[in-house]
Amino acid sequence: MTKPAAVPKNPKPKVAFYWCASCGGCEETVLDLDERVLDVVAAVDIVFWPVALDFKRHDVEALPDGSILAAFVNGAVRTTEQEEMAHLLRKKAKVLVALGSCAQLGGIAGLANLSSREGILQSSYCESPSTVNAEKVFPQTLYKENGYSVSLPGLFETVCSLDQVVDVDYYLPGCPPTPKLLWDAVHVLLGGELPPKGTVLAPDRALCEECPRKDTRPEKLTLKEFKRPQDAVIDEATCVLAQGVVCLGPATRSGCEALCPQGNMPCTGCFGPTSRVRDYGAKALSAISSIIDSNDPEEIEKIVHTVPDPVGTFYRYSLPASLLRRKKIDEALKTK
Amino acid sequence: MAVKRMIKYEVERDPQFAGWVAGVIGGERVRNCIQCGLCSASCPLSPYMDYTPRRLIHMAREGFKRDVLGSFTIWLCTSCYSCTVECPRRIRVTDVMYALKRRAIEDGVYPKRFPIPVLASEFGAMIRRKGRVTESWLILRVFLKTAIIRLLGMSKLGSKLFFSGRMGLVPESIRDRKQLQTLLDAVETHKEVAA
Amino acid sequence: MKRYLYYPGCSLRGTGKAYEESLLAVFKALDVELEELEDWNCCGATAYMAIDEMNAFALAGRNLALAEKKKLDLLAPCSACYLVLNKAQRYIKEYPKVAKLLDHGFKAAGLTYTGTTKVRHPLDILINDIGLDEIKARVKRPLAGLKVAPYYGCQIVRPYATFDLTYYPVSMDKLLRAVGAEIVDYPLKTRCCGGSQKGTLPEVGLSLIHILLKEAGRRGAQVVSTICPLCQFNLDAFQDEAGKKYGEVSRPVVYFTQLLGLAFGFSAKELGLERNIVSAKRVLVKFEPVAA
Amino acid sequence: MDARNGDLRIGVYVCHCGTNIAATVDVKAVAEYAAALPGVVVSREYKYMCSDPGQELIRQDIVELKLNRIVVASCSPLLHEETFRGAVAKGGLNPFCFQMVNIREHDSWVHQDRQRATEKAIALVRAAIRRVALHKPLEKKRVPIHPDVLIVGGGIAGIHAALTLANAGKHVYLVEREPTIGGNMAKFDKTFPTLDCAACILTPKMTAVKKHPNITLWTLSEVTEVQGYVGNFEIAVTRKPRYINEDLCVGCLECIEACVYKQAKVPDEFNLGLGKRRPIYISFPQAVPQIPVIDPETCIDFKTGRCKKTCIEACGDRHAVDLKQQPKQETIKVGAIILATGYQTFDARKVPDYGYGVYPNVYTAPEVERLINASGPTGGEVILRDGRKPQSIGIIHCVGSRDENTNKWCSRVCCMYSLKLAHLLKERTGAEVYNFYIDMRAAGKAYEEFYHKLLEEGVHMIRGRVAEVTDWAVTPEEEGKLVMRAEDTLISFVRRVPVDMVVLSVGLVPHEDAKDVRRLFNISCSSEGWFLERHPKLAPVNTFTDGIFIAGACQAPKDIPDAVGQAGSAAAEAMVLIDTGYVEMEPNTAYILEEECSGCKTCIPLCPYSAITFLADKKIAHINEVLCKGCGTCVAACPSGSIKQNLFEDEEIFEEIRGVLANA
Amino acid sequence: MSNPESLVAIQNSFEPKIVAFFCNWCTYLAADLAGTSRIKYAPNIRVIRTMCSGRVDPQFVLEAFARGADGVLIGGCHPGDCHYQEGNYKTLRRVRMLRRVLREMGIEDERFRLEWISASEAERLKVAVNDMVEKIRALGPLRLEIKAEHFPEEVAA
Repeated sequence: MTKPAAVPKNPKPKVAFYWCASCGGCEETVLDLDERVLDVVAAVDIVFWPVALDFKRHDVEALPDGSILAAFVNGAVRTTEQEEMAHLLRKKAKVLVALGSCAQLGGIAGLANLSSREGILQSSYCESPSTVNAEKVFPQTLYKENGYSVSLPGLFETVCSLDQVVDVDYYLPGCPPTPKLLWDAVHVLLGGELPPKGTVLAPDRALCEECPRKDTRPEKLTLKEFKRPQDAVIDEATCVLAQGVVCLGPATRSGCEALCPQGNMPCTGCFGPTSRVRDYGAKALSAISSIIDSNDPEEIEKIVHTVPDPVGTFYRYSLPASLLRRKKIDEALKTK
Repeated sequence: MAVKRMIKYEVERDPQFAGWVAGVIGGERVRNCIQCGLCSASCPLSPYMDYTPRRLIHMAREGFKRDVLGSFTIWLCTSCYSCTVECPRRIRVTDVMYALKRRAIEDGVYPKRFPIPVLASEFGAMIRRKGRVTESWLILRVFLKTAIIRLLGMSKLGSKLFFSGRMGLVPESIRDRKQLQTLLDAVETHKEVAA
Repeated sequence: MKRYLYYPGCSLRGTGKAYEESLLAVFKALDVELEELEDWNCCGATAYMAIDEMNAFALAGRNLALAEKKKLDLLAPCSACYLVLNKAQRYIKEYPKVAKLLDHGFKAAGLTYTGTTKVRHPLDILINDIGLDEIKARVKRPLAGLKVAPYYGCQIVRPYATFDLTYYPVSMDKLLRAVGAEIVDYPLKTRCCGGSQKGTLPEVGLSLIHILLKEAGRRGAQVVSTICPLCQFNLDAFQDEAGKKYGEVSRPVVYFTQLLGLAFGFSAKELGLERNIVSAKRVLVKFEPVAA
Repeated sequence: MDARNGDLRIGVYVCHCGTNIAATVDVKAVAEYAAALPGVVVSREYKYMCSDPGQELIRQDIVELKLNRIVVASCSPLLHEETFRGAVAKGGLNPFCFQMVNIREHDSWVHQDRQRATEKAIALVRAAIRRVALHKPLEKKRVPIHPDVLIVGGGIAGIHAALTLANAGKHVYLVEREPTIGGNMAKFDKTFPTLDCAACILTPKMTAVKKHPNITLWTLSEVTEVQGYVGNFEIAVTRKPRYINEDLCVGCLECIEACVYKQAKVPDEFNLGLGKRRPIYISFPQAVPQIPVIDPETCIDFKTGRCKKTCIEACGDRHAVDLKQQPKQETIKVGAIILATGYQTFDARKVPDYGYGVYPNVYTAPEVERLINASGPTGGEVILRDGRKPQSIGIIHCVGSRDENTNKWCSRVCCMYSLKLAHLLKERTGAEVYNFYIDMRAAGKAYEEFYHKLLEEGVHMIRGRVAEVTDWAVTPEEEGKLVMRAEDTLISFVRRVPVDMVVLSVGLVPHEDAKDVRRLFNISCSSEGWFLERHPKLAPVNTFTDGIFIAGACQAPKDIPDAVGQAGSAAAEAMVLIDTGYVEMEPNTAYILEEECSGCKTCIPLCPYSAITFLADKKIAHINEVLCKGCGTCVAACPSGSIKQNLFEDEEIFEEIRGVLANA
Repeated sequence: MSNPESLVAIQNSFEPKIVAFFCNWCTYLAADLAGTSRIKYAPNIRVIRTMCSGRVDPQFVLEAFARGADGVLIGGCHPGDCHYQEGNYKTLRRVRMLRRVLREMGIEDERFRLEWISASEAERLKVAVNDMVEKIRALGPLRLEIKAEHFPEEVAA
């Protein structure tokens, strides 16, 4: 039950943002605060934000340890550079916040754990249809010419969530987190009344709780077939899962206010599991396959196959944070 | 009347032989025998055997090697598989009989001029050479080796068979004799390696 | 059109010639194509097992391997062949040491065998693949009034066949009934004929032959129908001798395919009936086609 | 409170079980290993943990060392979990602060390598220590027991159990599917080894059942539905129409005489087809209830609707005959159930070598029982189907027994009943009697002596299994006879024995529908199909389903004394249950964290007992603790981890997994 | 480790660790029966008892693999025989889906088995366990645990 030390009110607290392996959507969340972003800027001193401000790494290095109130890091960790930056920000910040699914769970980038590093390089630099690379040149981590050397960060075999690399204090879930959650989080941090370490700063019930379609799910729902959203005409008012479309709302932490169902799409689980679940995908899989409407092994097998990509479906955002974390490496190599 | 010692002493038992019987293909269940005698009762040849199959199985699993291999019983088995099918303990009696025949030939304890082992070995030799069996030649060779007198008595039947076209005199053979011999030799070599 | 690989075995080229002739005729009449397994070798029969078990499996194995390449079921009409091929196939699966050893052999001989060859008996094919209705449809002169003792012998249903009952097979009964014959109750139908014992221990073989023929007669059979070349040979060739020793037992012994052939309208000559030692003419003449 | 807290005080006890465990597992090494694990205060090994001193050891340690968690590594929890929970409770600790480790059935008895068996024991103990740290005190719930008992099957076992319970003042429902109770025993003539008349000893008990105020007897009835649990079963019984109103019939049997069928023409089931009956009939003279039954399959009125209905006429004013009678459903509540559904005999047609169904003079033993029974189809005279009296008779033992091609087991009664039939047949016919047996099994009070008596009587005893029964002759003496061929293994000859009559001593097999009955009552069967007892020695009449007991040959082949003994035992067990007045339910129920449930309803269709409902006001799921049976299926399915299960919490199981895998 | 002989040695000394989840009413009892019948089988399984195979949360299976198990065996009552009527069908549904996930994650089918073993089928239990042990022995260790532990050292070349 250790809490990070309370934050002094004056002078203006320092805040940092960093971007690891991610799409950048989480940075958008900051901008999506609209005019409230001005309140944030007024309240804090942003000392590092590569996407928006021209601070360099050495500027951060120059800060005393622990001098940053909060560092918000989004994105998974998959290169040596990201790992170094995670360590650096950990050292300089009192509170390290994993911002968004990738930092929290590994995110979509984490699906790279289904391949090996070799496989990824091969496919990116040789096999992808738009690539011409007859000499099979691969990125080098170190390149020397005329006595100068240029280095590139190395690529890990396995994509990690942030907390697999450094100690993380809080998590802001979502792909991306909603502005409201971010706003609330900033308030909490500035307010000084800090929740227990490790808290996910979102409600701990599953999404159905706040889904407007909740009441339309029948009490005894069982399914003969699972559909993908593109293959179904989804009725706008009724429970998406009840229409046979795999919706992971029951397994997913709430807090997004059911944005996807509100947009007539199923929940794909970006907010990750509740605090009582260790492996999001396993639980989602368990719930979804439990309601298969058959006791016949062959029919079950058929129905199970109506989910064309179980790992991609159940672990879309959480493969690196799952119990297995990645595909067995030798197997991953074999398939390449 | 000559008196024969019937008692058996423990030294006459060959436990290794007992173990060997339980280890041959088809012999894995001999220890399951409950001595019900169904093998003997269902055997069409048991009326002529010196030891009934049931007795032989028990003698074998107890290791009375000399008596078992010297028995007439194993040579009377015609492989009709009645015992194997009927056995309430699923013992493959026929396979055990085969194994005992082989062991007897190996150990050289079979009745030398008795026609069955001769038939078997002549048969084997012919196949090794030609890949097929020409029945007329086989019978001729067996009789030549065992009972010339009887062969003469059979000449009437022989001629009947010949004239009805059932006795081919041209020896049959396969085309790829080399392949067959390579196959048999390879099995033979590895058998020795495995042993 | 149904196709099978045909494995005659040594006997159908020797004493059992009539079996082959009648079998080929019957299958042809039923539009079944038989392709002889190229360069087949002797199955090893029962004798070889007594000399060298592994080589016996190897002999059978070569045939199975040759057949597997053709991807057709292998028809083995001779009981001994049927049993030995089936047994080899089973034991290769059941005993890893057999499989391992044969693997060495197959490799050396440039053969491959994965265990898929199905060994079939004509009875099995006629009953299960072709069917009684089809057979009834081909009958030209039903064997009405002919009383037959169906004699299966030992090695067909024992111990590896699954197409009929082990204790009391009925497939041949059904076939012969389908072509109009009358089947007598014959509890000795799977009793051993003595196999090669007639040659080796005449008195033993003769008594077995005698009881089989005597009981067939006592139950009113005019003819004994067999499915095995060795059974046919024993019961036919030594009938005279058995009769002299244990009492008169005159009964023609024919192959079931010869009876089917007659019903389908083939002549005695086409079916090899003239090769019998004990002539079947007296009994069967009325079913023969009138000479053109 | 868990392993990460300082106040954890675990006691570990490793049992030798004499040499049962100690011979294969290094018990000392296991105890020493456990002693070094975090939280463990004391770790001991002891010869017999389940003994009084063993239990006392636990109690004392709890008191003196202030232990708050106990692990016992010994046998299967199915055997002694209750024992040790009791010992833990005696020490003043909640009995659920305890975990048992099975290092006997799952370890020492199934492995041979001492080192690896010890490693396994260590892993299992380590897992239990890690698990028990998370255990919470729990309370067992008490549920009152309904005092009535259902007995299924009205053979001698069911009858005896019913009378025992009824005499003790319990109300019993006895359900029998045949028209009369009595079962197989009612068909026997004499019983071995005393040769007293079966009817004389059975029929008084049958009548007592009918008369007993505490017994509700339903014949022609079958249980069709079983709901509930120990102490509170709800049973649906379907009563097939008898077409005679039982309340109105006085048992004068005049209707039978009046039937338009002057001659009995229908093969009589009770006499196994050896006799004939009319469409309206009574199974046998002493049938209970003494009420005729109409067989709609053969009654002319049912078939054509144009019968003169002379039966109704004969019944007159009593109006007991009711051709319009319909099946009736009864629903009852009972606290305990005794299954006494018995056996059937092996179908001799499955051994075609013996010619049953082919040769008319081959009989099964039950047929011969009827044949020699004074109230049987021939009035007790042994006459063959062809009218002859047999001069020689062969009896084949073990037909459908001791044979991997049919049934592996020894049917236990055939040796004795074969000897009994041999005696009776010899006595009635004076024939030469040959008994073909494999081994003589006469282990029972006065059984061996009975065998000796038979030997003295000059019955041939041939030790050998018969290969075949045929009608073909080798010698002139065999002509026209049935010839039995067997090896006389004591002489080592194969013998051919010609006889006039063959008796097949068929074995006992489970009822064809035993599997359906088992499913209906949710109990287990052995792989042979016999109902499975909870423990072969210590709980032979209990099943794994609490409140359901088994008696008689439905559990395994049994003779009459054993069936009666077991029936008494089952009755006593049922009585103990009822007189306790309540049952304690395992507290392993599932429960919902109300604050956490999102109301997704995933769990609701998964519960087979409808224990989960959706609370409309709170919009969350709710588990009815009384209906929950504790399977945990909903727990595994709950996608947000909001359903938990007492005794099987996620964390407890996770710790167990980590414990068995952690490197030593 | 490049020396093939040492690899062979490791392969031979490798003893698969198998975590087994047995339901209380069928497979756990079968294991008890194997004990009372003194049927011998490979000592590689560690049994965890659940009331029903339906209690086996897929998380348990993954946890076992992640913690170093080379195989996971789930034992339940035969279809139609579940003590809780239908729990085993739910197990079957989950297992079929989970198997596909495991496959994609490179975990061979032989390492994850669902067996229906009734209370009386001690022999079947023996066969299933021995067979599983042998098949996994042939595959070699899974070594997921090692991977997880050694992760931080795994850096790009």
